[in-house]
Amino acid sequence: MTMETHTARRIEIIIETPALRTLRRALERSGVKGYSILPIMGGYGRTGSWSREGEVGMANSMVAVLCLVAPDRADAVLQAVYEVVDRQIGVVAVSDSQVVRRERF
Amino acid sequence: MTMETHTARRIEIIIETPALRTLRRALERSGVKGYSILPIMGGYGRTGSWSREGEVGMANSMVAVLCLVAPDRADAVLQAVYEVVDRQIGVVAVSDSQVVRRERF
Amino acid sequence: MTMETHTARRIEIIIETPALRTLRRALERSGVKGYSILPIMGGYGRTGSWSREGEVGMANSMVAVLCLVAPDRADAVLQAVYEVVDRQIGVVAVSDSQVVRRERF
Amino acid sequence: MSEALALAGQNLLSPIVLSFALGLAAALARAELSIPEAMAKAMSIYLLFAIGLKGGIEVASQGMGVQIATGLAAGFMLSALIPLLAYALLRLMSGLSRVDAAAVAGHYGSISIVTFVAASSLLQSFGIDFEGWLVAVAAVMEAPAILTALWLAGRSDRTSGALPWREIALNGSIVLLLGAFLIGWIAGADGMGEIEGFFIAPFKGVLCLFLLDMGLIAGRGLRNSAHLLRPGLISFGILMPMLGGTIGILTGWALGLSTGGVAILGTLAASASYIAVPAAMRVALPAANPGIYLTLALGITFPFNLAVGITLYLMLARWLTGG
Amino acid sequence: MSEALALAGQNLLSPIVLSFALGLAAALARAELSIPEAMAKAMSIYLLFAIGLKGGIEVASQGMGVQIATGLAAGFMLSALIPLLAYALLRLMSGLSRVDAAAVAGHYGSISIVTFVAASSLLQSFGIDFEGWLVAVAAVMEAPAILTALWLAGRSDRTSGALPWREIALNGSIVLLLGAFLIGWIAGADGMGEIEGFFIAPFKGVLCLFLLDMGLIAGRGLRNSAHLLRPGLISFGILMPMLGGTIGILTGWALGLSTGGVAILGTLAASASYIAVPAAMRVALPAANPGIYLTLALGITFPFNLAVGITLYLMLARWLTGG
Amino acid sequence: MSEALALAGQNLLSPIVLSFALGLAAALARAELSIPEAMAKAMSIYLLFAIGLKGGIEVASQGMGVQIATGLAAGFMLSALIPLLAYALLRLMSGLSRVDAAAVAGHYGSISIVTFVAASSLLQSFGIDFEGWLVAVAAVMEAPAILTALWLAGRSDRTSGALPWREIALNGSIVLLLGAFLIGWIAGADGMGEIEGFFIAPFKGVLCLFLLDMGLIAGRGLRNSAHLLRPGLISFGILMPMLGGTIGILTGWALGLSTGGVAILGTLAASASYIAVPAAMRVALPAANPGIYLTLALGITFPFNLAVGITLYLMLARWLTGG
Ligand SMILES: Nc1ncnc2c1ncn2[C@@H]1O[C@H](COP(=O)(O)O)[C@@H](O)[C@H]1O
Ligand SMILES: Nc1ncnc2c1ncn2[C@@H]1O[C@H](COP(=O)(O)O)[C@@H](O)[C@H]1O
Ligand SMILES: Nc1ncnc2c1ncn2[C@@H]1O[C@H](COP(=O)(O)O)[C@@H](O)[C@H]1O
Ligand code: NA
Ligand code: NA
Ligand code: NA
Repeated sequence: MTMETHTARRIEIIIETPALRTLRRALERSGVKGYSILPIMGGYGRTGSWSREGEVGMANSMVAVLCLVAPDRADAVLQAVYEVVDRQIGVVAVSDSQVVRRERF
Repeated sequence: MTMETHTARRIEIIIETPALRTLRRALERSGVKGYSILPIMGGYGRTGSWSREGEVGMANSMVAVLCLVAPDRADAVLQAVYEVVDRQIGVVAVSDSQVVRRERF
Repeated sequence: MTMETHTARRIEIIIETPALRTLRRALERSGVKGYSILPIMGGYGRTGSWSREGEVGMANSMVAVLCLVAPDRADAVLQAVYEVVDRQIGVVAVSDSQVVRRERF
Repeated sequence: MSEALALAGQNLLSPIVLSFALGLAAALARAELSIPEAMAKAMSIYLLFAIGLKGGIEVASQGMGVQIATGLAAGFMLSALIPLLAYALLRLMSGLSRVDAAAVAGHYGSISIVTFVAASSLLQSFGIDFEGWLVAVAAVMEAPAILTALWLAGRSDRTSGALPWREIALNGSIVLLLGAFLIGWIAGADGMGEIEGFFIAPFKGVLCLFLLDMGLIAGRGLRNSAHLLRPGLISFGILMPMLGGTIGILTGWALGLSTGGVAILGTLAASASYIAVPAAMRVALPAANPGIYLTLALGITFPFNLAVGITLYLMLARWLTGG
Repeated sequence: MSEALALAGQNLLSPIVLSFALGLAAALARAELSIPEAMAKAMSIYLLFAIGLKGGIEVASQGMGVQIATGLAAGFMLSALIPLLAYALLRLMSGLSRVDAAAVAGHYGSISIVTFVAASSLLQSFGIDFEGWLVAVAAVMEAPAILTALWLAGRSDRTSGALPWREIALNGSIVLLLGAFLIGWIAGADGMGEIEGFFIAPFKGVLCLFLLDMGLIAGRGLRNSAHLLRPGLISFGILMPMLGGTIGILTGWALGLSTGGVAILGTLAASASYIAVPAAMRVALPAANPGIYLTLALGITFPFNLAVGITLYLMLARWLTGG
Repeated sequence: MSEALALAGQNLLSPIVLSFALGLAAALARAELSIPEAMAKAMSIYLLFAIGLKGGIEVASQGMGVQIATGLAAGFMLSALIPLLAYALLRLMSGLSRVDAAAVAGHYGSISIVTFVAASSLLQSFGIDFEGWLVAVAAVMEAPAILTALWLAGRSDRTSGALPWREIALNGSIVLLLGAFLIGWIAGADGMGEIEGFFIAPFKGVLCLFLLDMGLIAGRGLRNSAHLLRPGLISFGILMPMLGGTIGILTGWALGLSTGGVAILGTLAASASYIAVPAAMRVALPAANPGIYLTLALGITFPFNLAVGITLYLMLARWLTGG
């Protein structure tokens, strides 16, 4: 069984947890069919280091949102993402990957 | 020290935790030399949103499996992966990346 | 709002947690502007399987470090990374992706 | 009757039930409240271990009783057979497809440990004892229903190879319950003295926080999947535990259990799994919709049992046994 | 005076304050010590639930008192108005930009629950009671300050659409505090008997480990962001809680609260939020620097209140009320 | 002799040892049971803090005793020198390479806190006291063995630059043990009254769940790496703790410790690190195989000490001291 593959944009967004809800709303409105949220344990950037360890609140933590989206829908999604991330400190990286079951992206 | 790099397929699989064991078995049989499992905190898809928070069981959570594999072994691995994922709700994305120490993939 | 995008190297490093501190120092000295650390729950490799579950120490766990870096800085960063990873069991994968706000990478 | 109402009222206003209600309300109001996954799992491990220990300690002092072998066999049969009734009812009452109905049926044959724990806590506050070895019966009732569900769904041979039998038979709850039961039995009341400060005194308080979490999860499930629950399905979620509970109570009575034991076996039969069976169904029957079986078990049947069912089963058990 | 010094010394050498000092020292020395995030959150949930319950139980036995309505209103006003004073002081004393000053001001209008818990624990060790419904006042004081901060920052309409109002009003601490308060009130002292083994006996011990964690976090913040705290800002971090505390104490006295109640209201007014407000500011005022507001609240004001402030507020409350 | 057997039997059937056995059996049977990482870490933090506190409280009431300085020095020497013996034995008994033997040797010079906790719990159930400051000795014994191991491995200068000295000296266990010891000492028995409900009463129960987890981890390690453990290595894993234990006991006896103190120092010397040293070896000696050192320490020596060793050390200590 070799399955037919299709190109999809792989959008990876790193954003502060407090802004996640806003980002999710934007993504869902922009027409993505799915996304996954991965925890980040800590990191380093212009504003110094941070770590999730021992934190009670969410102000000091970031998450990664991974979204695979069909090329024809990618521009709308990216625009929605940039609008949110623009106000926040997040990072967005886009690349290409191959997926099966095109109808799911 | 500039190390020689080689192309490897980067296979990323998002799958329900209960099916992880089946996927691991399939991957190991298909000849991968290694893979890593990353937690997913929550997400959104055709079946709605989910979150790992407060969950006691694993029925409602997904994980991401990341597998870097040499190009000549990639087809066999992907076929094994598709066979498992086909029955589940998972997502598979494949792209290329550069690795060192070719013998490890 | 379509934002201008730039190519960045996406460097992904899988390394034992005890060596993370050494890697972080190397990354920061090599001039990266930021990186994020993602937890890994478990995995499989030449040395068998491992899992984070129930572990008290960190000797048996690995993490993934994700670093987006501008192409002109990538070689220096990779060299620093290889020097650390060379002594450890980690894996490094490099690919290209598109980012906005070039000054942040 | 007025005593029964008092009992029901006392249960409804207990911190345990109120904590569940708080979680449910918070989730339905989309409050920004959540319990870390590791904390939820830690509480669940604690409760399983503590309830297993208690059962073992009781057996160490009371002895096993002659009914244990028949009790275990009865538990196995209840778990294996109740799904047949559930399946028939579902096909009658709800428009569920064969595979969805089979998956749901499997949940009702198996058990919910936290319902068991809540029932034992209610019994304890009335000073009613029950047979310690019912903990082992609970463990035995976890898995057989899964087999029946698969048989009902008519699963093909190809996929059944993927079914993780070992994981089902040796799943965490079963191992913890039986393991702690054995430890309690071996160590006995003497050996336990030193660990009571952890496994007895804080038990009900932990149960409160755990039920808060269950309320949050149940509310989240209802918010996401309420649209999947047609009226027929909701009626099933309330009718089925009463039927299963009655069958369990009659079985316990036939076995000659104590009043408390009858009520507990009724509760086990009435309760629906929300940990072990859903995980098995995800792999074994991926075509079944988790939104249906999870939401029905956790969003309808669990709250019903907690708020009303357990009290009913206890009253029925009392009436039958004259206890 | 010597009694006051004894009080201060006793507080400084209590396991609670020493645990915080240990965490702080460990973090400043870059020790390899950390508390898992899930454990920190679990302790926080436990403390909120327990303090809410206690408040509710007290109200169930003492009754609500007539001051509750004015008390809630006063809490709301304190939270909404204190930021104005804080903002004015900040513009005077520190070189902070408008948006940074507004964000910091918001933190000082809102409250820190763990400071409240530490104060209640100190009161308890002196056998001083306080009005149980102050728990509800604490919940009411969480959010209004956020509004004032946004108004001070002069936020434009475009971005305010993104502000998660529901999440602020229904954030985890508010829901847990008020929910547990209601449960304690409904269940009353009787219903609570069974869960005391979890919510009362281990309370102070959990508080120790939680303060160890707070020390670690505060120390980490100071290490990362000490360079952002100019002398003027540090002075503000110590002066402001004394001013806020005094205002709170006078308000409590005017309301006719008990000695303990006056001290608690003073502590609430003196304390600065480090959970709810920072999260809101990240979204609502992303241009404000979190390094400033988090480090000031957690690295300066919280330790000051814990080590010195609470004792001061209690002495002032005693002097005012003659208690 | 019959008393000794009774002691051994009582230990083997204690809930603590049985919990470890349950975890081990579950892991070897590949049961689907696991403890969340955050829960395991939380329990470990709790146990370290509690044992440190207890030591400090004892010192506050008993005074330090004159032996503390020599005791600390002796602990340092035991940790630094035992690896030499271990290394020589390994080169004799097992076919391990130089670097693997050095890494393993380092583990046996250092200590396992949970073995210490289990020993103190056994002593307590017999009503045998020990010197509170042995907690500080335990902390001192964590790190020196690492230096010896590196010296034995003949590490080159280039890589040693990478060794995280600060992290080793200020690792979590050392900081928690010493910090809690100081808190206990400063606050004394009075200050502790209020936190006993958390740090004393539930202690043994938490230890049970923690040992369940240790059993799971040990069993997982054995399953993955049993093939690395040749007979010579397994013999070493049992012989070495008896040798180290004897050396520790003789040292304690020479220092004039109490019976309990002698048994504890023996246990420390006999135990092998499974947290601090493995992490250091991963960085400092990446060429050493973790499958060997982790499995030997956790899968062979830890269970041996728990089930048999500690009882032996106590009996030897009694015989020597006549206690
Ligand atoms: N180039 C980058 N690659 C990966 N993660 C980054 C990068 N830059 C920033 N981040 C993440 O975003 C957080 C905030 O970044 P900053 O605003 O630069 O302090 C960092 O702590 C990292 O977790
Ligand atoms: N396009 C996608 N990109 C990333 N994750 C996805 C995507 N589609 C689905 N997922 C993940 O898979 C889960 C189940 O998807 P679904 O079966 O579509 O509900 C989602 O909740 C996400 O966690
Ligand atoms: N090809 C790979 N792809 C992804 N992760 C890997 C790969 N190889 C190794 N790893 C990770 O690195 C760990 C150690 O690998 P090894 O040294 O081969 O045992 C594994 O358990 C995985 O978590
Ligand atoms: Na059932
Ligand atoms: Na305030
Ligand atoms: Na040792």
